[in-house]
Amino acid sequence: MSPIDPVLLFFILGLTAGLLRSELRMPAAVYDLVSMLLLLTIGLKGGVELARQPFADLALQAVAVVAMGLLLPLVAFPVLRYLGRLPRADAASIAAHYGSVSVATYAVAVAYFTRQQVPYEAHMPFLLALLEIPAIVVGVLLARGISRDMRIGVVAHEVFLGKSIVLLIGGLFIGWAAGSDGLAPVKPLFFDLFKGVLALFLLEMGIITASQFGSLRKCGPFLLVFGIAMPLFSSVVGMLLGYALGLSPGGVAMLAILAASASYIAVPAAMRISVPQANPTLSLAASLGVTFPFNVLVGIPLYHAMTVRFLGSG
Amino acid sequence: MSPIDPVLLFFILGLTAGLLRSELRMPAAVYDLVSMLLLLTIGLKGGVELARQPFADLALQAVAVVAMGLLLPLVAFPVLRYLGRLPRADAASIAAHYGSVSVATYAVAVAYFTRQQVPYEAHMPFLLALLEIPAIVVGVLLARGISRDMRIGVVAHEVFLGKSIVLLIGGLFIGWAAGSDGLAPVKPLFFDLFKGVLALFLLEMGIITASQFGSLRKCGPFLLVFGIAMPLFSSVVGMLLGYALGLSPGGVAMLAILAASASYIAVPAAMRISVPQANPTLSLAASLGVTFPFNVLVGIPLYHAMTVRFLGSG
Amino acid sequence: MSPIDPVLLFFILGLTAGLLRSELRMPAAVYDLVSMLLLLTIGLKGGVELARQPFADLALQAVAVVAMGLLLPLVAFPVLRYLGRLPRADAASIAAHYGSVSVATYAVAVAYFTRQQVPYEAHMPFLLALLEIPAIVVGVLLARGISRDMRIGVVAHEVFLGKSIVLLIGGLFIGWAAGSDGLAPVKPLFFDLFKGVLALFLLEMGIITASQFGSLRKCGPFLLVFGIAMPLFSSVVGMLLGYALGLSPGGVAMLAILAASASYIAVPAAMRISVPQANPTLSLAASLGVTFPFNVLVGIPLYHAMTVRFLGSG
Amino acid sequence: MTGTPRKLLTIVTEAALEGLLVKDFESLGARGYTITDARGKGSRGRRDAAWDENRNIRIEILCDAVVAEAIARHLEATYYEHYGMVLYVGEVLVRRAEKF
Amino acid sequence: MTGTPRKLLTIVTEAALEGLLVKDFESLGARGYTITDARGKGSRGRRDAAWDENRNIRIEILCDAVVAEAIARHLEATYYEHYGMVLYVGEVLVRRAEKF
Amino acid sequence: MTGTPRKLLTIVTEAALEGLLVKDFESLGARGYTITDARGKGSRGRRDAAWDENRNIRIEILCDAVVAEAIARHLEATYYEHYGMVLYVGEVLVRRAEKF
Ligand SMILES: Nc1ncnc2c1ncn2[C@@H]1O[C@H](COP(=O)(O)O)[C@@H](O)[C@H]1O
Ligand SMILES: Nc1ncnc2c1ncn2[C@@H]1O[C@H](COP(=O)(O)O)[C@@H](O)[C@H]1O
Ligand SMILES: Nc1ncnc2c1ncn2[C@@H]1O[C@H](COP(=O)(O)O)[C@@H](O)[C@H]1O
Ligand code: NA
Ligand code: NA
Ligand code: NA
Repeated sequence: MSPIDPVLLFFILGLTAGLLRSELRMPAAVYDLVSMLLLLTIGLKGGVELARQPFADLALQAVAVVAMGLLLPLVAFPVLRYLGRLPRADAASIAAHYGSVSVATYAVAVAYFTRQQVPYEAHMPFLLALLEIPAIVVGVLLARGISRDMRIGVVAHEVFLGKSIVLLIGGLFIGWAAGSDGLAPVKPLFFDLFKGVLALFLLEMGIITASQFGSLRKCGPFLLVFGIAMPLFSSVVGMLLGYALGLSPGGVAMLAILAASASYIAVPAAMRISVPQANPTLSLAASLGVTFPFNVLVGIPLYHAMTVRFLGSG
Repeated sequence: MSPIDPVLLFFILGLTAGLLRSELRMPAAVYDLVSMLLLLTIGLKGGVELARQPFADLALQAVAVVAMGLLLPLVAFPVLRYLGRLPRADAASIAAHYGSVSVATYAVAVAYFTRQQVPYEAHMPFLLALLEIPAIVVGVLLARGISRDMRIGVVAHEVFLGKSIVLLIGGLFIGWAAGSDGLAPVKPLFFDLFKGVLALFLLEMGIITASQFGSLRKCGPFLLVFGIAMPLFSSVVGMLLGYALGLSPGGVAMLAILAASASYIAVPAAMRISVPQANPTLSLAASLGVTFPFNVLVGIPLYHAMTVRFLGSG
Repeated sequence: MSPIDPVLLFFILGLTAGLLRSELRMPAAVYDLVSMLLLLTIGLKGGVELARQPFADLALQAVAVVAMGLLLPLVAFPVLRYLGRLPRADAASIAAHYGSVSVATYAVAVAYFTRQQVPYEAHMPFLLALLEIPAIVVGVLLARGISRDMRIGVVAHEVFLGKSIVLLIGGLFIGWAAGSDGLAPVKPLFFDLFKGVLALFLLEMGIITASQFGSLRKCGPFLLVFGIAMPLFSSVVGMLLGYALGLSPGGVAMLAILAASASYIAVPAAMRISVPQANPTLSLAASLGVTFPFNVLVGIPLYHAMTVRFLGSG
Repeated sequence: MTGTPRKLLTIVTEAALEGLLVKDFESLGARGYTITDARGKGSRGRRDAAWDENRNIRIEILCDAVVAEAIARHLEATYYEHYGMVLYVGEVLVRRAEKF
Repeated sequence: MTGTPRKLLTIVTEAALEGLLVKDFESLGARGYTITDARGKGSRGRRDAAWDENRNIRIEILCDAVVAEAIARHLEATYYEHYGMVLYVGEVLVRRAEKF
Repeated sequence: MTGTPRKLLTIVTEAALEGLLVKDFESLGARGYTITDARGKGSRGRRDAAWDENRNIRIEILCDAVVAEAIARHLEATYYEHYGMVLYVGEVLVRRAEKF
């Protein structure tokens, strides 16, 4: 087996093409298709498993991860505000990005765990969907002092009915309702092609990541350090929570990865509408330019190794 | 097995997202791709079978369904004109929609029959292609009195060389020429992914259907009733014709479904050019807003049950 | 087995639709997706094999095909300039098209060889990638006398970092790094769907080819003759070179096909920037309107038969 | 900028008409046109879905006043009543005016 | 061409605002609008990637001077400071002026 | 609407030139641009197929008269002869004129 997952090679190809200023670019419609497929697949896979879980377990896990989603931005905010000397709106917005999750990072982790044959709780996408939202609420509240015009209805609409949440929750629902056998006829598209579609997606993510490096340079070293230190911290929080919830080793590592990941789809969209003062360049440079490549190239195996060691010693 | 086909869950997801005014929307290019794939697949499947049918049988069936395609709009027109008090052009246009067929409804029926393991004449797409056109001719003739500028050449071009007909007939031709073995190398794309592609298509169809509900409200109750009563009537016509043609039970039910379905691609395009006075909002509200969801959610199993009962008693 | 490959039937469908002026057209985003998939797949397949080849063999073959890529336009140029009486820039540009290669022609040849179960050197895409570029350099140099503003940097960027080269070389690299087993998870998308994707691509190529027939009529008979005679000549050069390199019979035929193919993606893009005086209508009418359909419909089996006969007698 | 005045006629209408309109323009004397895909809203409701029947196009034609008038009149007579269509004209300066 | 003068207000801004803006336009008196997808560059950098957060839209509104002024003022007050946005107004002639 | 007059330069040309033109605009003093994908017809025939070499783009640049003149002259000298290209200028009013 090659030392590196081929889907990551596609990410590296995109990154290289972007850095070399190749004209390679995925049409917006294709990017939309590919992300639709990923979100639906992840939802479907999680939904199938959801039906098999006892309700009490689910409810406990749900409350716990929502609490984590509320906590992480509260930790990140003062660091960004006082250590990073960022304006309040920017600190709040970036904190929200890091309290939420990245579906793409989760997808790469799924590919990694499949390759390593590490089992994990298959209803993880349910927790993923839950984790997307609380940090947005905290972020908006943290920025509130300066936001004159709250437009709560608009923000709630943007958050709960944004593309990514609808597809993820819709997929969960369909998977739950149809069950594994029911999904059989749509598996060739959603399940068999999953890794290939992820490869295409990561190709474009590489190009997008490369385009963030320019703005990263202007942002100074603080965001670079934060973009690596914060996920390291969050992964420990996620790992401890997974352990406390009694998840399997794979599940503990997966929750560490979710905690460590930073949103770059749902949160930016919500922040743009609800905290317009926040400069999207800063948060995207950190989450897309630093944390995403760090997590997919280094973080996922690292958090996994850390969990194995922790559980071994624990 | 879950009680509802998963592809219908995608339709319901789209419908829900649309009604909640989610920003979920499929890019036009993706919609085009997905409908291209569906049309080609349906054509290919039918074409393979076409080669195996005795020519005399085919010719008889062809004449019979064309006659049905000419008859149905002639029945619908007076109902729309005098009962519904619609302007002549609108009555003619809606009649043409209901005399023609819906490829998406047929695709859902294929998924349903596969799930229920009901066999049917596999050259059905040939009849589907034939049924698309006669109703358009009748519709144009019915509206003629008011159409000053016939542009027959333009309309014929629009009808016979429109995207959907070319892909359907092209697929039939390729399937016929290549045969089942010849198609083997393209099966992974066109055949294995069929249900998944149909799921994506129905997701967008749900969104489109939801957008028709608004205009439906303005149109009043007549179209709502017509949009359900007309397919019920047509399904009986289709069923009797299928029986008279000596089709298998599955084939009889399939012809009932084809008869009951209302066009929303080929006919609207042709009517827009040839009967411009007709208001497309009316015909689409009926065919997309009422008949399509009715047929895929209720009609298909209903027409099937009706056929089983009729043939059992017959 | 049907006498004609089904992917060619898609080409013929597109050609027919185009000649009948059907409104059938693939959205640009879908065309981009389909060509991305083809280029990546061809690259991946070749890359896997590359790792298995001894370096010395590869180096020798690389030098030989580059030499052929430099030679062919030098043969074509005087013919175009003096026999065809074309302006210098046009002669240089067309010569570059015919010295380079067509990935689509190669893809059709792969489908043909798979069907005929003819084995060939699987690292052929490596030679394909190498062959794209040298003819461009020769073309630019041949036209140079009139080009005031060379913009060498821009041209080099366009050539080496254009979409098609980046995807082909990127695919080669990923295939080489991941190996056959490593690629297993992405095979359903890139390998299983290959023929289906090629079918879609050829459908659009048929439409594009039909649109070239108009300009071909204006260009006069010289280009028509050249568009068939030149690939016949090149195929003999390619065949002899493959024989001299000691390739397998399939490999010899494949090199004949590569030599005979004329670029219509990488070279037009490069010529447009570096030799703006050249009229793109002429070169595309020849390479797309004559040589591409000739090669896929007649040339591939012809060059294969010629090779079999030559090697049999040799 | 120096240049010759010409009319810039812009038409926003249903995508289904593209084929017909393009033929009309040529016969009415337009030397070219530029089309982009669009969505929008007007008196005939929202037109912004993915499917064919609900797409708009936005057409621009650079031409002289006579051709602009001819095209506008023709479109008014032929399509205005039954199709979603908006049409307006602005003044622009062009170089190489003989081209338009 | 003969016609009635109207304003053509063009706005280039972030795609994320489409939903909000469309509601604003209606409440401010616009009778319609036309939107095309766009990419570009301005004071807030390049906006040309495939992903949602980096797409632009180009909006056109035909209206009278009063509505144009109202929309321009509202956009300035609400979005100018924090969003990539460019806005300009031209003069055009329309037929059937009562429509705008 | 009140505002400062500026030029709106519109260019319709081959998509293959996008990369080159964008560099030119910056060096000639444009502070921004907006691009949409387009298709069309002109003296060099129809340009409306799916493939790269046959796509058009439509570029808009808001700028002052000096920059508009400079860009127009440069494009005429460099591209007019050999590329499909149409270029025209209109007058518009902008707010925050210092931006352009
Ligand atoms: N006031 C307006 N400003 C800009 N575009 C408009 C306006 N009214 C209508 N449109 C465009 O023209 C199309 C057809 O308009 P209508 O015929 O009014 O439905 C709409 O879908 C819009 O794209
Ligand atoms: N001078 C300009 N000319 C044309 N379009 C512009 C100009 N400046 C900005 N734009 C467009 O407006 C968007 C937002 O501009 P900005 O707020 O300056 O970043 C850009 O992404 C461009 O699409
Ligand atoms: N008269 C015109 N009105 C609007 N657009 C035009 C016109 N002439 C040309 N164009 C556009 O400019 C492109 C290049 O024009 P040309 O250089 O004349 O081939 C065409 O493909 C059209 O998109
Ligand atoms: Na996180
Ligand atoms: Na019917
Ligand atoms: Na060649």
